[in-house]
Amino acid sequence: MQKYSIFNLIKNAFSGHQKWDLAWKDATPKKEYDVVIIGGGGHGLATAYYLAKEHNITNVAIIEKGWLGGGNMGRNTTIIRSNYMHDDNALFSEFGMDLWRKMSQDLNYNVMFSPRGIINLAHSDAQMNIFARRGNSMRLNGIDAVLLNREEVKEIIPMADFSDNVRFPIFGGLMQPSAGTARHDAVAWGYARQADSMGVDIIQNCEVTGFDVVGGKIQGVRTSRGDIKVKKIGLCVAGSTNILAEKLNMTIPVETHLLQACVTEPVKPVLDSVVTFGAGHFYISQSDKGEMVMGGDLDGYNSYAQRGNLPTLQHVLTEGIAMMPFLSKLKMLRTWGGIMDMSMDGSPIIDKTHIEGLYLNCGWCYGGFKATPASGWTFAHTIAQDRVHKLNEGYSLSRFNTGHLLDEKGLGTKTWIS
Amino acid sequence: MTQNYRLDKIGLINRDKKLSFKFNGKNYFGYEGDTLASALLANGVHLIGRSFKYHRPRGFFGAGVDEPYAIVQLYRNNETEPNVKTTEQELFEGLEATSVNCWPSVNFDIGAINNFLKVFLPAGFYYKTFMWPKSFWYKVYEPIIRKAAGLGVASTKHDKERYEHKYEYCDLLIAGSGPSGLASAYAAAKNGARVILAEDKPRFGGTLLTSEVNIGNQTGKEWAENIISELKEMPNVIVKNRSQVFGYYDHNMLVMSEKLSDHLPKTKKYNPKQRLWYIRAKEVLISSGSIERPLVFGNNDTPGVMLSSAAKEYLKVYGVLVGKKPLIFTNNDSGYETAIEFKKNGIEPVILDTRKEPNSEIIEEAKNLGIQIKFSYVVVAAKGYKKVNAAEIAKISDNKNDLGTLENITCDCICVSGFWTPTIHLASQSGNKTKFDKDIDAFVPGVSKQSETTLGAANGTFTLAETLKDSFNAGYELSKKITKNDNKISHPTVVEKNKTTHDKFWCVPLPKGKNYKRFLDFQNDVAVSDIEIALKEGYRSIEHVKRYTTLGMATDQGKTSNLNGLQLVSNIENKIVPEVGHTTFRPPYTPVTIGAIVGREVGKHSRPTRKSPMHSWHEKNNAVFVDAGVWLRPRYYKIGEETLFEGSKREAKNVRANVGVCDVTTLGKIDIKGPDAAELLNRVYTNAWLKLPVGKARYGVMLREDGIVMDDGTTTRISENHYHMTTTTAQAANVLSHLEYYLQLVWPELNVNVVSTTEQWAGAAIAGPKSRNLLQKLFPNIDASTEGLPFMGYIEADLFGVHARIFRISFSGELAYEVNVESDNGNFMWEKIMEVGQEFKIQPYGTEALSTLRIEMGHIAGSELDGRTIPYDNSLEGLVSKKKDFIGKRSLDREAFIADDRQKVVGVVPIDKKTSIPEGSHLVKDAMAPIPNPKLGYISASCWSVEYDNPFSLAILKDGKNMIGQKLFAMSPLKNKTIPVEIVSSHYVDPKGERVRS
Amino acid sequence: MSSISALNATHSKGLFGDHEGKNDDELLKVSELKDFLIIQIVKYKSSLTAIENIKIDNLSLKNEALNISCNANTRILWNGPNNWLLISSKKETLKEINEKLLEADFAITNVSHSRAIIQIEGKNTKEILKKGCPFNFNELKKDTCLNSTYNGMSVTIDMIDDNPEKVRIFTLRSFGESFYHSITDACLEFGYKGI
Amino acid sequence: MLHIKCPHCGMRSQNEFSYGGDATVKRPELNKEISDQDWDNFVYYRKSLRGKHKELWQHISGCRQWIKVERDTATHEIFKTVKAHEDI
Repeated sequence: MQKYSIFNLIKNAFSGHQKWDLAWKDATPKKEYDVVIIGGGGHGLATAYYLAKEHNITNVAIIEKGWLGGGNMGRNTTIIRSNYMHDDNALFSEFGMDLWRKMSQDLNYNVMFSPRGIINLAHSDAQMNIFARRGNSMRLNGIDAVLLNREEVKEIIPMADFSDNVRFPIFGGLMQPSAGTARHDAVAWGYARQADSMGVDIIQNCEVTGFDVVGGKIQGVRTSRGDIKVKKIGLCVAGSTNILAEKLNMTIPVETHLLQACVTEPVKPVLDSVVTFGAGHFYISQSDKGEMVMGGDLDGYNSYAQRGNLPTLQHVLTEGIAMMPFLSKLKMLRTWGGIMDMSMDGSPIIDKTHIEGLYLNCGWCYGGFKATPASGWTFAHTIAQDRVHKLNEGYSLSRFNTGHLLDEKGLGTKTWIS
Repeated sequence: MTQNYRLDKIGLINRDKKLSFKFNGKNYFGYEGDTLASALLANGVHLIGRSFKYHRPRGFFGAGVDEPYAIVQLYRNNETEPNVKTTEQELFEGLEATSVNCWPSVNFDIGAINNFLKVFLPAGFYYKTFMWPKSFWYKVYEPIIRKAAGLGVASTKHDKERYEHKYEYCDLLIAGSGPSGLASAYAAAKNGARVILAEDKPRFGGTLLTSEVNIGNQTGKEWAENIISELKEMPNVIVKNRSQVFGYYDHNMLVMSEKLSDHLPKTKKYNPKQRLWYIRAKEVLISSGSIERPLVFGNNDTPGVMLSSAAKEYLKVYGVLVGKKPLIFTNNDSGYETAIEFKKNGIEPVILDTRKEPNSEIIEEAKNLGIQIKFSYVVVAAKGYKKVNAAEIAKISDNKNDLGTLENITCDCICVSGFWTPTIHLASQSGNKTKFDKDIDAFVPGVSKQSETTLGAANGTFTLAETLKDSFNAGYELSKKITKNDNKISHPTVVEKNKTTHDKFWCVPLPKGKNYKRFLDFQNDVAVSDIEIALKEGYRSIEHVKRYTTLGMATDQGKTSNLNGLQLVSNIENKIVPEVGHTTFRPPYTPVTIGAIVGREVGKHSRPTRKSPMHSWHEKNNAVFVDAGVWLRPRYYKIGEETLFEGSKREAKNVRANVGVCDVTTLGKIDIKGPDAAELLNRVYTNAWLKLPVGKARYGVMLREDGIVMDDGTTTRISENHYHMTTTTAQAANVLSHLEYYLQLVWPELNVNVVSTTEQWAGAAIAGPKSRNLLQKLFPNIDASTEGLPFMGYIEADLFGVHARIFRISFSGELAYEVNVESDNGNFMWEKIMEVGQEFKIQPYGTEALSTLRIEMGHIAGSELDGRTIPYDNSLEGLVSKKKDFIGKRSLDREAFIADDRQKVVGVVPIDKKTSIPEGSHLVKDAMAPIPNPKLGYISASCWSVEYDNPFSLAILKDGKNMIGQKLFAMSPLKNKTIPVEIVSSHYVDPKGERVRS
Repeated sequence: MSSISALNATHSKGLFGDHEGKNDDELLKVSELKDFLIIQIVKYKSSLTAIENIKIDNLSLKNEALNISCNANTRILWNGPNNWLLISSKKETLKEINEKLLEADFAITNVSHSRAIIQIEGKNTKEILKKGCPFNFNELKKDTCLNSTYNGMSVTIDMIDDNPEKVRIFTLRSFGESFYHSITDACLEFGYKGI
Repeated sequence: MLHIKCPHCGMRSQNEFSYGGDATVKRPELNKEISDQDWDNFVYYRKSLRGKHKELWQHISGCRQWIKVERDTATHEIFKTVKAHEDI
């Protein structure tokens, strides 16, 4: 594989950039694979990459209904963090942070990981205490966290509302300085390019139509481009998990909901950190291009529409202006929606299933993007070894029966109801 | 002062009103009715800014919403706004604007060095480099890239403007006031329909303002004016200019932004700057017209290259010449219209037509006027850096692959017309499955998903006669369907010149040995070569192409570039355009000010505030307030320079020593009536309710179905079938919905009515050893003894002539009562309590003292009921009935819930009895253990025990019931604290609860 | 005086907003209404009583959306299925209700103190409603009512008159100040008179 | 913004309603023995499919009635709304 570097870029410039290789090949399905990953999103691509890299399993196909990276991978707000309270979430995400830090070099693809820090704003002493609980837990887990007072927040984000004309004054905030953002498309492309180079078949425009399950064991998968024999299938289709589960006669503790996001027109750098509003649902960062990238709450009812309604955005932006009044004069350029796998406790599932050879990766709620490398890594492990890794033990399917729930927000089974 | 490029006799501007303005510090003038673009062009200014990536000079390309790059930083009324389209910004007196994305100036821009490096900066270059050394990306490279990116500068001042919303309903919403909009609006309005006609420009009429047509013996412009003035007079019609319908949402809800003040030097006091309309329409007629497509050739981004229709608009609407030596480059008849206008105004244009031998009335006219026309000719490249000064042209072969000898032609502008792209954005947003129309090389609306119809040019209909016929019909038919009226008006006759077919040609091949950049997306510098690279590297899906190259992702969202991009991809990939498909159209059609989307809910009013009837009293008495949900509650009543700690300690102490009064109005209150009320409570709460006597209150805990505690509170039996439930402040609304859910859906057989009475009653808790004495004085006629009013007793009484409810309940753990009166009397009650309480040394206390009191008593509250705890965690076993079923019971016997080492609420005291333990600290066995250090529990609430005068905390601790007496460490790494602590019972004060019963 | 109404500290009299050079009849009139008897009447699911036979202050209970039965003193607003909100300036009406509506059939709840009430009068009244409430007011006639939301606050809107337009808006008492701001802020553009 | 026909009040905008999830879930009867799996299914497991979805909404700023709505989760088209006690 051609290496990406400044030297190669210059070299190629002299041949008019005509000699670049394909980043990945458009494969046609073979008759049989060792492992088939369903879903060519970030998690699926990462899983295939780590299967090849860590477990030396390369007779792998990724089957994607549309174009790779086209689901939530291509429609998130690119935030990467590990500021979790529950140990299972925290240790999993922090493992992921390490993978993020070396991803560009590992993949030889600049994914523009930018550890610019995330600040969760608090608007009362009670909220400061809740953040302290989380921040202390993070620190005891070896994750960086700083509790900022009002003055310290003001120094980092002076454009937030520190005036008297404010409904929810800023008391302070919890910051994870090593959190940040990355270029989401690049992550998908980078994984695809490396997986492809190690022999993984990336098959786009191929829809799964059914499964062959005999005697409780996976035998194959049926697709719009033919049947494929396979013993192990990794289901990695956040947003469509329920649709595929139905083909397997399974019901999963996940509902499908719509989350919208939007960007403003690009402006010169003004906001260096990722910031979330504590008195509601709103988060913001500024992309390298200068666009303010913003998101918030779900549309609030089950949806597969990939398009949202304006009142939700109105509500989200109301909170945005309440937090940073200067946003009022900027213009909203583009809006989009992604369909989320909302699990019943707000945490994901990476586990084996009752069907032998069928592995499940779903329920990422709002947090799928940042989990990409850790999810791929642990899922690859789970598939390759046929057992969960310690890192994803907490993400079991059985927790909904045993009561070992991972409810970060304390909202229970209705996290997705606004 | 003269304007070199302004004509005297033509245009719709008001020449009686001169307006002065500044651009990049230089003074200019224009006229009322100008846009900033037209005024600058009138002054011969073509250099407006620099492109995003290569910092190439940028001028004007369009004349309206499609403008890809003529954007500026606008200064208005001491405020500034980035990225304002000069083609949309109307001129006003004193307007100031500067270029964006260039430094130090638009004329000399350092960033233009990128233009020389462009061979090294193809699509996706940043993915391939900036990776070494590792830390350099975010320390060195990214900051540089970030600084270079971004267009204008955001002002970080608070926005002082008003923005408002309006919800409106109509039969027909018509988006666009060109010929089809006017005709359909008129036909529908005449047929009695409620019509809203929206036009994004200041002037109505669309293309009728610039085309040479005749409708019913009037010029197009006169006809439009007459129709508009008639529509404006009709009571069933709302006509709005400066109003852009930008989003088509579900259930025929459309959203429109109306700019009321952007064209004025300053917004009139009390008026909104913009108004956002949420319009629910029974039917939608989309008459949004079409946008002219560019032709792609070398250096086609040079200032002076612009759309031929824009040149015509500048001429006819603003009386402005975009050049005096124009070159018209066209593949269809539209270019001829522009050429003819130039010629009529004394300018000699040259037409290059890609077609071989086209013939039509318009071409004939151009020939007859003596205009020089070169058929089968193309512009190969524009010459000039900051402004076009010549063009390299050549003859092109019939198969359009080969160029003849390159020739040079002098010109000062190149007006391009690559035919028309219907504006299908709204139709597509509504869910319409668009289809590719081969005849016009563009997508047009297909099958409608919602009640929407697209007309005229937006539907690919480019003749006026057909457009008017369709539109009159649609207006009539749709209105008839809704109003059932049958007033049909006849179509006017139309005179227009016939046109012939366009040439399926959009991109000029590169001549041998030349490496001109041929741009598709002008703002983002995406050239033909970039798309080629993307495809070569395997980024084949149109979405991949878009993301890899940023095609169509600039502030114009690809209005002029997307279709040409698709053409290119389909050519290279050997697919037909419909197979390539277009990227998704999403709202907004054009960028919308966030302030307008938000409306009036800003600043202090970003969310409502709830206040108790005693709020004014608290304010007058130096209460420091705290947000409790959206309620405001007194946190403490500040005396002198007291801190929160000092004040709340004083208040809490006074409760323990004397008596205090606390405003508890915010607690949720639900009035429950009906023969099955007791049964409902019995199912909702974990404890038994069937035998509660009248006149008695009981504490209850309710769960969610997953077994987690949802809320707690007391409920009192007022009479046989009448209960008064209290909830926490935070959960009040949820609990009411929860009860309604079970009553209406799950147990409809229960005859119970629930209604919130939170606001009906003002509540005051009086607590402390002297509270009985106070109560007796307040209510001399009752028996306040423990026999007369026992713990958890309830009576009604008269408070100086005001009806009151008295509950003997306690949250503070002291002897306490809660008095409720109807809200109008709340302040009266409060003042009486304070007045009569003087002799008992009463003091009001806030939530902080309340919190201290409950913590040291071990009463659980929100910080222990955090949505993750079950009753057992909170030592509420005694309240969980074994005998009966209730909501959530079945979940309580899950493995994790009954584990032996399940967490439990405990008390925590620092060993030194001095160091306060910060809330949110975690309990660990070994403070020096390596990371990750296992956490056994966390501090949920801390206080300074006023009873024992030392710190005390509550914690939720793993295996809590076996940990009493153990020594652990409370760690708060955030605050750099490690505090040795001892675990004690959570009931720190009065563990037997004797005081409340005293 | 012991009694303090919901908007006592909030409502101010005088001319506000863009009122200069406008006639009195061009201005909106904003006032606080108080001292009403407000009773929620709900018929139990199990009750077999025929509401047709019941008259309160000579008014009947009609089970029909948007419906109001009214006379000069009392207005009975449809509030939901078998659910009404009775608003009366005659306090004695409560006695009549308690006599005529049996406890076994009806849940009667006094909520007189739980609402803040603003009356708006003037030709732009519907414009004010449209600035915050998503309901279609174009065809809403005199003597109809509805529950909805205004800038995120739940409201009951009672159309008292349509020429000139006059409405009473009820919201929960604790929201009174925010709601009053929301309404009067919407009036600024037209100019209003606090009375 | 959705436009939902409240079977009691008529066509109303979505902002008057709050969402209540899957309407096909039946709470197990009180005091009735059921298996762990059936209980967990009731609490946590939902089909949540693409297409027609029967769901609950409460007309919270209207008549406060819970209603049942049949809606397409892909297009948001509403086919039918009924009262709480009616089958959908």
